[in-house]
Amino acid sequence: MNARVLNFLGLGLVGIVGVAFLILTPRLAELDTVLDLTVYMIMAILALSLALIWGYGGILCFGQSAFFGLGAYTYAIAMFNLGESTIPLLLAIALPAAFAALLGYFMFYGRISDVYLGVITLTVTLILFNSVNSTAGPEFHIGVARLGGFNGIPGIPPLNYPGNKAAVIDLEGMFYLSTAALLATYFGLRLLLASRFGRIIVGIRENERRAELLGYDPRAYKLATFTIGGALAGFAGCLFANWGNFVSPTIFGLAQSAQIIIWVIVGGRGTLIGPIVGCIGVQWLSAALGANQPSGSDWWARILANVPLILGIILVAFVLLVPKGLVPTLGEFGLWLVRSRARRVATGLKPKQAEKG
Amino acid sequence: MDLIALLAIQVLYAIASLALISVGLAIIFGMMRVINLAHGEFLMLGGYAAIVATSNGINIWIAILVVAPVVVGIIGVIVERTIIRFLYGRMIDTMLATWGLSLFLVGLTTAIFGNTTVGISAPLGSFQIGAYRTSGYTLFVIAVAAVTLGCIFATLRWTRLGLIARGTMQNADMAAALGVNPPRVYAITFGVGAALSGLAGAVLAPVSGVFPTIGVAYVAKSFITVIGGGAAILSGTVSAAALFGTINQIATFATTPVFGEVALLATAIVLIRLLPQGITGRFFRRGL
Amino acid sequence: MKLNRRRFLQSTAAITVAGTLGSSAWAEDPINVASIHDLSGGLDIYGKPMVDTLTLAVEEANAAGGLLGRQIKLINYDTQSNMQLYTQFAQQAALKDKVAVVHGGITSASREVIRPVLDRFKTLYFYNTQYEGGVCDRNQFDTGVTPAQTVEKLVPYAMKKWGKKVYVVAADYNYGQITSQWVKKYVTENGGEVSSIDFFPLDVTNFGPTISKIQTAKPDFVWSALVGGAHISFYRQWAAAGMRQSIPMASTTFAVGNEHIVLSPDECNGMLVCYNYFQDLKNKTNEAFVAAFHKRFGADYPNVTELAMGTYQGFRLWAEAVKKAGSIDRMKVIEALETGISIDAPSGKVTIDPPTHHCVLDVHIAEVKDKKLNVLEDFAQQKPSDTAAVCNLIKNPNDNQQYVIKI
Amino acid sequence: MAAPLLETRNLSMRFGGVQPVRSVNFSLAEGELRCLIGPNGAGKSTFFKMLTGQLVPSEGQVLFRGQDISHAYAHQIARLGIGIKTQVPSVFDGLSVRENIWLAANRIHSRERAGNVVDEMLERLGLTGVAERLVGQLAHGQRQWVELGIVLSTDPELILLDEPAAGMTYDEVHKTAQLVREINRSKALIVVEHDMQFIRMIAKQVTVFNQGCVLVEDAVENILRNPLVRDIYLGKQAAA
Repeated sequence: MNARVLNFLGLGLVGIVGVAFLILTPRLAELDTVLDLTVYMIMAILALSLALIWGYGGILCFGQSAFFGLGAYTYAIAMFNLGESTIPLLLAIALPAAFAALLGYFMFYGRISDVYLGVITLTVTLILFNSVNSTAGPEFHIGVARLGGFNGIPGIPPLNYPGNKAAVIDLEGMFYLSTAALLATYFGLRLLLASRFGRIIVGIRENERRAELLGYDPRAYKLATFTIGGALAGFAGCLFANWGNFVSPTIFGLAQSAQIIIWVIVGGRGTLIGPIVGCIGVQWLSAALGANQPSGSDWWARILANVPLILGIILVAFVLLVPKGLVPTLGEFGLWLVRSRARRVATGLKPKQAEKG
Repeated sequence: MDLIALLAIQVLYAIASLALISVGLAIIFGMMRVINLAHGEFLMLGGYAAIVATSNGINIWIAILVVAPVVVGIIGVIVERTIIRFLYGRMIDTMLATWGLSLFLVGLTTAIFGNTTVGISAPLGSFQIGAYRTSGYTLFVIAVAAVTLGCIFATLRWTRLGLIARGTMQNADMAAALGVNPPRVYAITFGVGAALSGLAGAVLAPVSGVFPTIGVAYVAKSFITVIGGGAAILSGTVSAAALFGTINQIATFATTPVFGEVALLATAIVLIRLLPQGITGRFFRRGL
Repeated sequence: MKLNRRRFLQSTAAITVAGTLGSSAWAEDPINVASIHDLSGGLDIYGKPMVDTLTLAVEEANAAGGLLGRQIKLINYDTQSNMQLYTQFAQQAALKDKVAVVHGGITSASREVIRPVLDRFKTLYFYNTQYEGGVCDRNQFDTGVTPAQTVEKLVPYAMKKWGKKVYVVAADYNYGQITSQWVKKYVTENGGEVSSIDFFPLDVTNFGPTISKIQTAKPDFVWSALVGGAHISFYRQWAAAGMRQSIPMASTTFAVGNEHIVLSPDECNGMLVCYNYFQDLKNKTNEAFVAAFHKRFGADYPNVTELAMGTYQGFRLWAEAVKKAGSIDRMKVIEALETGISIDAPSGKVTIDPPTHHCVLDVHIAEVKDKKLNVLEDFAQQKPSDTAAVCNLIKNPNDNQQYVIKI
Repeated sequence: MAAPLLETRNLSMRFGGVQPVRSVNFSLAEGELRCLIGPNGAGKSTFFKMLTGQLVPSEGQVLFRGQDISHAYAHQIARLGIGIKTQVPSVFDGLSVRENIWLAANRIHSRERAGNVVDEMLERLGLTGVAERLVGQLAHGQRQWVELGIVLSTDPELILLDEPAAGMTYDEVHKTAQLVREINRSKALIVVEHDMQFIRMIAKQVTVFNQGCVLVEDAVENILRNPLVRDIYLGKQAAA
């Protein structure tokens, strides 16, 4: 019971904070901050997609960037060919989902698990990277859209209000859209996880064999989870292509897929709010470190402004010291505080009772 | 005809280099079930070690064959003691930690050596095959690979460490049963794995040069090779390297490097799908 | 406690003093100038020297009393070879730092990411890298050389020296693709033939099969448009295969990443290159510049690259225009630049070509010799004729795109 | 006599050289309770694995209600109505006791129904007190109960119990025996067990496995008298 109450409180809190953030930010913050936040929101959706399939589905996917990139490219290509964003948006969700379903079928019905899953997904995203990266020549185009190889596709037309080409969504619009999308994704996933389906996939993560012996078919459930994750990642990719109006093959690269995993680890596997926090935190950090580079050759300044170095230390530190991730650990700490508080109160009461007695 | 010969050498070279860059990772994975994502950086450090040594007037052969492995081996032991040992049995966490380590090493080397590519020019000139010339160093790389794998085989087959190693590969508790303390075995194993990676990096330095981010180019390939090969260190690495190397090189020659790469990766996927335990998980199970 | 307070008082005093000094010294707050380059990740080989020369240029300007009596503040962003950060930092520079101009972008990809952002937020943009040409945008100025300025000169020179059959190896992206097309054009125009063009993604390090292919093709010389750290291994493997003696090589990308210093002499001696700037150019301005640069960044600094000089000259041109306009207002500066401003730069006279916003500048052909680049021949004041063929911003100032020039 | 509920026809399992189960012909009637005994490595657990689809037999068939299930997937067999409690309790350690049971009940009951079923089951197994605890934190005995609860909640026709009394205190053993008998009123069971007292408490018919074959099959009292069994089995135990 108590847990449930806390749970609802938590949900409510997230809701309120989220909406407040959505409404207030553009009024209070500078435009460039709003723009940065927009991309963080978008990436947070990507983080959630992995949070679902890894944190809850127990599927270690090293190639989440594959679906992200597919979404972005699909949107870009469809947009150049169609010019009206409704269908491209839908395609950018459907195609990665379909691809995920295909790949998932290939893997789960082939009984491939843990590390091997990791390798296959990683390999897939590398294949995409290599292939797309070598499409610089003019002969590579889909409809009117040049694939552009290493340079990628610049100047992607932004989303417009469904049906009306002219009514393009502006920068603030993008912020509202992304933030709303993130909130929707978050609560959507909460619902999903509270449903039969959600509890079952968690069960399968906990003990696949047992779930099987109870009559659940793990392959089907994993496939479904993986597909949903792919769709979400694709959606994030579409928004990303909108935010920067460009997409390039690095979106499929090792660095990108690795980054997603860091977000989830830092934030906390098996939570939803964690990966969001991790994602925003890590991105903000690497942006902050990248800005204001020391324009000199001072060794120590260089070390401190050395982004990979800092990120590396953070990652190692987290795995060693905060293996559960930020949010769960803080949660436990909070509970501990409450408990010890309660204990103190209880012990404080005793003597009084003694006097009474 | 002589083109065939040349191609043959290049295929051999591809296999050799793939085996070289993978074997360190394979040992660590095969014996400790640890996937070391800083592997690429170990190779990179090997390269730097060799280059720094030569630029300080040490003979190039000593730099490549002795200095590099020793230096990286020591680094490996330090890493094992300070990070890996806290994470045994937590495969995923180890991957993440080592991957953080790789970022760290990249950052550090950049800060120390700067970003410009450095390298040593390949010794041993070149030789003629019919109408073609090719680098003598290619043959050297092949030789080193052969010798290295030979040594590993000998060690596993005939030495006590090898016995323990095979024991640990069969089941992890066995080492303990053999009355050795696993921590030491693990530290040594990791050191040896790192040393071999250092050697590989140094050997390849004259061919591909060295820069802080070169590890990325290696790690995915060796990762895939090792998993494709399966648990058995030698037979696994060799068979996978042979398969991937051949396909990669021939595809490259027939078309472009990109398709070579893609062909390699595609093969890997099919392989893992068909043999989820890797080649050696299916065939020569008792292999080393 | 007491001691602490005393400390505190002292420090605050110090601060106020400094403050008053500061405020009294400069009537207005500094002019912000943004640098957006890759200082880590795969492309930092190019980014680092660019930022260093830019730093020097800014410091020189400040030492000379700044611009319009205001100091210049260089805001330095590291994009970590990550496209997303290019967008973010361009936005920050434009909206948060309210910079007067952005100098940055290395690959064409990064430029095409920055360009629309700076257009949207009305911030002047200098792209200082040698590139494939064709960008036509009134908000952007390009101080790097384009194929028509270098390739056109180097191709006939090399063909006269070595022969008519050329084999092209190029990096597989816009620059490599387009440059190799220009090479093909000029080779055929000079009555030669291109036996094959091979493209390589930027992370390829194994060139064995290609080298065999080249041997089967037996060209008179190889044209390299390879780019980046990984591709250096081509020259190594080429030399190791003993090809350097038998088949010579020409390039308009070699040495931009200091390849000629990284490689040993017997791996690249005799190679021909063609650029706007070489550190050993013999002229007063350049000698002064090199001296100043070494004073600032150490005499052991490997080499001031083409791109680094492009950046230096880019800043100088902008500064000149600001002086002329007497303001840092974007349109005023653009108009000043469009009067065809020119400076006496280390590479010689550099002039803005108003219709294209590219530069008219000297180019030189040099030969690699023992880690140095020895200039063999000079070509004064080359026009960006390729871009000029498609772009005229004076006639149609609202044009805004990168043309793919019909070859 | 009615058609058997479960039947195996010369069922065999082979791993490379070893053959833990050799052409076993076994038959179980509706509602029967059968005990399976035999020394370690006699092939009992392998036998169970083949019945539940965790292993695919190398030869022979498994018939459940006359239907050949020897190549069916584990989850399909479970849906046909065979439940198993494994030797080492296999439960969802990361979830609460309630969630564990719910996951089982949920498969056959509607959402609202499942809730009640769970409560009843918790009540029946005396787990109500620890309903919200994580199973991972429970003592071995309790984990055994939880797994039993999971199996029962899927309401199978046939229940396989692999050493249900292992590592239990004397009265826990009693409780288990009671429960088994109670279950047997409505369901058929096959119980693998070493504990002879436990077997006396529950069994009528006993099948003795040895080296992968059925050695004898007889009423419990005869089995206990059978000298052969004593040698290969009790003898070993006594020695051990």
